[in-house]
Amino acid sequence: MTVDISTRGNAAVAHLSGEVDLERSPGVRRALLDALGRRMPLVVDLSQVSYIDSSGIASLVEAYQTARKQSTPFILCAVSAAALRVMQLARLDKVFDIRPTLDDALAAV
Amino acid sequence: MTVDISTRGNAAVAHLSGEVDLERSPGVRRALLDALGRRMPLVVDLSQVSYIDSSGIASLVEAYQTARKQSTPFILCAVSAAALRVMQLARLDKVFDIRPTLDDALAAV
Amino acid sequence: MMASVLPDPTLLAHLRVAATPASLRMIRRVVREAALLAGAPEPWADDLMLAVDEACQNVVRHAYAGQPGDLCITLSRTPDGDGVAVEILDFAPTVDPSQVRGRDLDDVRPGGLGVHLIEALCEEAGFAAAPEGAGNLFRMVKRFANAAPQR
Amino acid sequence: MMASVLPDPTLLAHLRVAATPASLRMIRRVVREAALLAGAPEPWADDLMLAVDEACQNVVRHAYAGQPGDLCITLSRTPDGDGVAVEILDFAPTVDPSQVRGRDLDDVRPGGLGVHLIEALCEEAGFAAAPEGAGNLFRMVKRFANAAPQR
Ligand SMILES: Nc1ncnc2c1ncn2[C@@H]1O[C@H](COP(=O)(O)OP(=O)(O)O)[C@@H](O)[C@H]1O
Ligand SMILES: Nc1ncnc2c1ncn2[C@@H]1O[C@H](COP(=O)(O)OP(=O)(O)O)[C@@H](O)[C@H]1O
Repeated sequence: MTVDISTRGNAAVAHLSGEVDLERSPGVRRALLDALGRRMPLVVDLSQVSYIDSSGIASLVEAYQTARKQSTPFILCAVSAAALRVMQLARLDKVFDIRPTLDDALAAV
Repeated sequence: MTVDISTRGNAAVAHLSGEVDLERSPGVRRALLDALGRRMPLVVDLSQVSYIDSSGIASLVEAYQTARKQSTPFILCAVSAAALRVMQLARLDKVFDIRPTLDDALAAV
Repeated sequence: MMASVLPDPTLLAHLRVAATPASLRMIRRVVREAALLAGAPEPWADDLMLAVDEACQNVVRHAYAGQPGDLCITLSRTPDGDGVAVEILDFAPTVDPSQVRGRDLDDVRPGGLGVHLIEALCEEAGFAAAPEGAGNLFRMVKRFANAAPQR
Repeated sequence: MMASVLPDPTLLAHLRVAATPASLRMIRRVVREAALLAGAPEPWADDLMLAVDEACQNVVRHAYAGQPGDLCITLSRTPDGDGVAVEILDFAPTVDPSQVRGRDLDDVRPGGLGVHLIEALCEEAGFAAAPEGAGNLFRMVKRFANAAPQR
């Protein structure tokens, strides 16, 4: 499965894993926007992301903007080295709300 | 490192890992024959072998024959699915002394 | 018995695949292994892999824009052995290079990052003259010596 | 703007690399991804990967016998879509197919297993006419339907 979504307290948690590339990012985008449709805070766990490209990052940016528009908390956590590298190159590491661990993210929503 | 060799009791244990292919099998062959030169029983742990080709199998066959000639026990253990598949296709699963775990192999030397 | 054709000693790999999203996984595997063959450390290989993925997905999404077509990638050692050169060839309609521009990074919105990533990760990147009968040729060079500038 | 060259819809991947032991990793990655692209389950892809690795290392060790040269692999869907066809082309001196034989499996000794593995894992395998200017063309077909015979 592309994205595994679970509920933790009042937040939804999306676990992305493997290679989030042009083939898989439309599924990731859809899953994140669907989760935000429930108007619950959304935490995205990126610990298992071995690769992400600009299309995967674009899905995160779109979810981030949708969350802002509807004032839903949107937090990234446990960002893998591969994912952090791309966010830094795109200067998005200062835009997203990024927490070190899932527990930190859940405490912040 | 290609092959990690350690000593357990009176036996040498060779841990092979990753892809044992035409590029790496000469190093594996050398390490196994060197270990047999010490005339200690040799256990080869294949649990971490993700891939092995006919050249890797040939290194094991050569070590097996060298061990027989000098009457040194030579036991394979914890054979990964990838390695077992190739041994079965080559009908060597009935030739080698294969034990399920490292402890089983050590108990047998 | 025939005479052996002299191989190009700088060639790391030449790959031809359909220009589809599903081909990108294979492309990444080849780029990564080619970089390692050239002696690159893993993080360097990962960076080149990302840059080439971005350039190839632009061919899929923009140059072919959903039309079927092939994509050829040639990876070679640079003549000085100080890096890897990548040529990405397509058979799509000719692209106007002046239209190939990333978005302003401070204007946060989805998309428009591929060109930035390519330029941040490679010392050279741009279109070159495509051979007769082909579409577009995009050329990238990434060198080992100095870390790529973080633009 | 130019006319788009019609791509071959059966092509999964075409790869050209130097015929060296260090190239086999990349070859395996490409074969595995091509099989998965064709819809193969992972164990099937792993089996094809092993068979093609064996055929390619025979090119490196026997056909070129240490001489430098390139190796081209073309992976395609079979016309019926029931498997994957692999063509391995080299530019080495012509090989006598009657000399390409595995050892008796009951005569246990190092080597002589590659041909057995190829034949156990593929429904078809053998030399075909190489194009003018090339050396040898080895062709393999592995089908999805029935498990390969365990010879
Ligand atoms: N290979 C290409 N062929 C045609 N147009 C391209 C190509 N690469 C990039 N472009 C153009 O440059 C723009 C920026 O590309 P990029 O930074 O990769 O972001 P994105 O693809 O997300 O828009 C694209 O929107 C497209 O208009
Ligand atoms: N591509 C090839 N070119 C020339 N000779 C080959 C080729 N493939 C196989 N052979 C011959 O067939 C023999 C058996 O091959 P194989 O079963 O792969 O075992 P091995 O390579 O270990 O000897 C080889 O020893 C070699 O003489």
